[in-house]
Amino acid sequence: MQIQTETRDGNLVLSVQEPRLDAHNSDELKDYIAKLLEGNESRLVVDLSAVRFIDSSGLGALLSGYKNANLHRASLVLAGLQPRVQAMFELTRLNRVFEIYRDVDEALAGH
Amino acid sequence: MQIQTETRDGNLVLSVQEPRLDAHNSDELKDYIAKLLEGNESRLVVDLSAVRFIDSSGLGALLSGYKNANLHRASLVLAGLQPRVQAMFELTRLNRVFEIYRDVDEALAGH
Amino acid sequence: MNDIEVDIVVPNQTRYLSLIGRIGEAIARELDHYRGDREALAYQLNLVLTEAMANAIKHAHHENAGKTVRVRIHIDRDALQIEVYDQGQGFDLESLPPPQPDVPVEHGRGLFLIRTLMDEVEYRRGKPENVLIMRKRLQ
Amino acid sequence: MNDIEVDIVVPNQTRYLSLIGRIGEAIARELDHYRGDREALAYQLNLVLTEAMANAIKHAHHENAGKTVRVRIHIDRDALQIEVYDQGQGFDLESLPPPQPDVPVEHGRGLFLIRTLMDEVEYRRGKPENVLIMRKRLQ
Ligand SMILES: Nc1ncnc2c1ncn2[C@@H]1O[C@H](COP(=O)(O)OP(=O)(O)O)[C@@H](O)[C@H]1O
Ligand SMILES: Nc1ncnc2c1ncn2[C@@H]1O[C@H](COP(=O)(O)OP(=O)(O)O)[C@@H](O)[C@H]1O
Repeated sequence: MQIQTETRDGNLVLSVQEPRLDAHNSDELKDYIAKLLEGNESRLVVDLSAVRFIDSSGLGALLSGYKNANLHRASLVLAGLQPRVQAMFELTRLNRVFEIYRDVDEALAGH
Repeated sequence: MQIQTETRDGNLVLSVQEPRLDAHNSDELKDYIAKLLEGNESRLVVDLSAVRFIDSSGLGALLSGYKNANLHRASLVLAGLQPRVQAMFELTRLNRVFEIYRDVDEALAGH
Repeated sequence: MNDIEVDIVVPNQTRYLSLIGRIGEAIARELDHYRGDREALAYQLNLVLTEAMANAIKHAHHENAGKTVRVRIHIDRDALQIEVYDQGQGFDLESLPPPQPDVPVEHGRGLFLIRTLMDEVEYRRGKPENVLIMRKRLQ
Repeated sequence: MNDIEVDIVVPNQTRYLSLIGRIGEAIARELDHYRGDREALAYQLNLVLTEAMANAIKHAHHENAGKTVRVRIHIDRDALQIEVYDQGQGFDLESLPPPQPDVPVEHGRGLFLIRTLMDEVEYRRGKPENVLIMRKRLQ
């Protein structure tokens, strides 16, 4: 799985460089986020703008990261969702759980 | 089949607005060109820039138009071929038969 | 007779989910008698195929890479039917609890999504195969 | 076992050429053990499927919309094999004249393209079906 990370204004921005987030690669994302949270990160911004397709296990991996972040007194927010990906969050009502920003810049400003 | 026509500098520019030119729609293109040649056209420029895929019957329809144009003392040239479409002309050596221009502007200048 | 049938067998591995999903998208984009939004349908078929096949791979075949999953897609004038076969122990679709949005757990949204996006969903236990049957009306 | 099988039956109508072509493209894009240019392969599979199916529709089934065409795609580690079935009178692949580039006729380039793009091409006459078998090595 291709993931790019970058520190910006004290946030760790994590860009998922995969068109699909599904049962084939979601565990890898989950483990990746878990490992990052063992460091001293306080806020993760997950940039999903390259993701065209997400399934329930992709949603599950992000939710796992979200809960894990809370346990570590950190936070995890989402940015750049394509409209059909956004629709999956709405269908499962996970849009009420996550903080979702239009893009990374807004996620950084919304801090 | 979606075809746009436009007269420019005394040429009739015919833009094929279909991603595929295959055995399903090539007869329509052939008939369309044949009908145009019954008018008083002297030069047809067929703009293929929207065509992503061409099969042997698409090539055949263009060849029919080419020969038909010659019979009517007119001419038919091609413009805007995408690389994989161009490759089909090369594989069948039809690039030696047709005058092929990079885009419509060059086809008009090349007159 | 205007029926289309596509019958696919792939190894029991999650790396083939995207192939099945893509074939579903290809079919959606060519359904010329579908009145709705074809790109939305493409995503939906991609999704329900991915969810159903992932369940067969994980819950029925326990990720055994030597097994196979069979997916059948049948389209007639009125409806599109997807069948995903598994050779597992089976489960009871009707007694699955609905997801509880206020208790966000990581699993258990696959069949909820399938049921939300398709018009009829049924799981038939059988020997040697069980099958999840999903139908969507096209008109 | 890493084989993939896709078996498709569609009405004997040219409007379904694009569906078959798209499925071929979907498969090419997911062949993760293919070393070459996957987008080029996608075009090639789209093309050979389109050519072979158009021949079945026109030359074997004489555009009879009530008939069907069956296409089978089989992938194993080493090769991809496409079979296109028809229930027509059959023909002799080996005695087809090669296209003559200096005499540009409108027809007769379909099998030439298939032969150029695939590694092995064979037409087997049979009852009740004939089949055009096309193989391409993947390594
Ligand atoms: N093909 C299957 N064979 C056996 N059990 C299944 C199958 N599909 C689903 N299940 C059961 O139904 C449950 C709910 O499935 P689903 O809603 O897709 O969520 P998840 O896969 O995330 O658990 C699974 O946890 C599993 O117990
Ligand atoms: N499935 C088939 N059944 C019967 N004849 C066929 C079949 N496929 C090809 N042919 C014969 O082979 C010829 C050459 O086919 P092809 O190279 O595809 O060019 P075209 O279809 O343009 O004629 C056809 O004209 C036809 O006579």
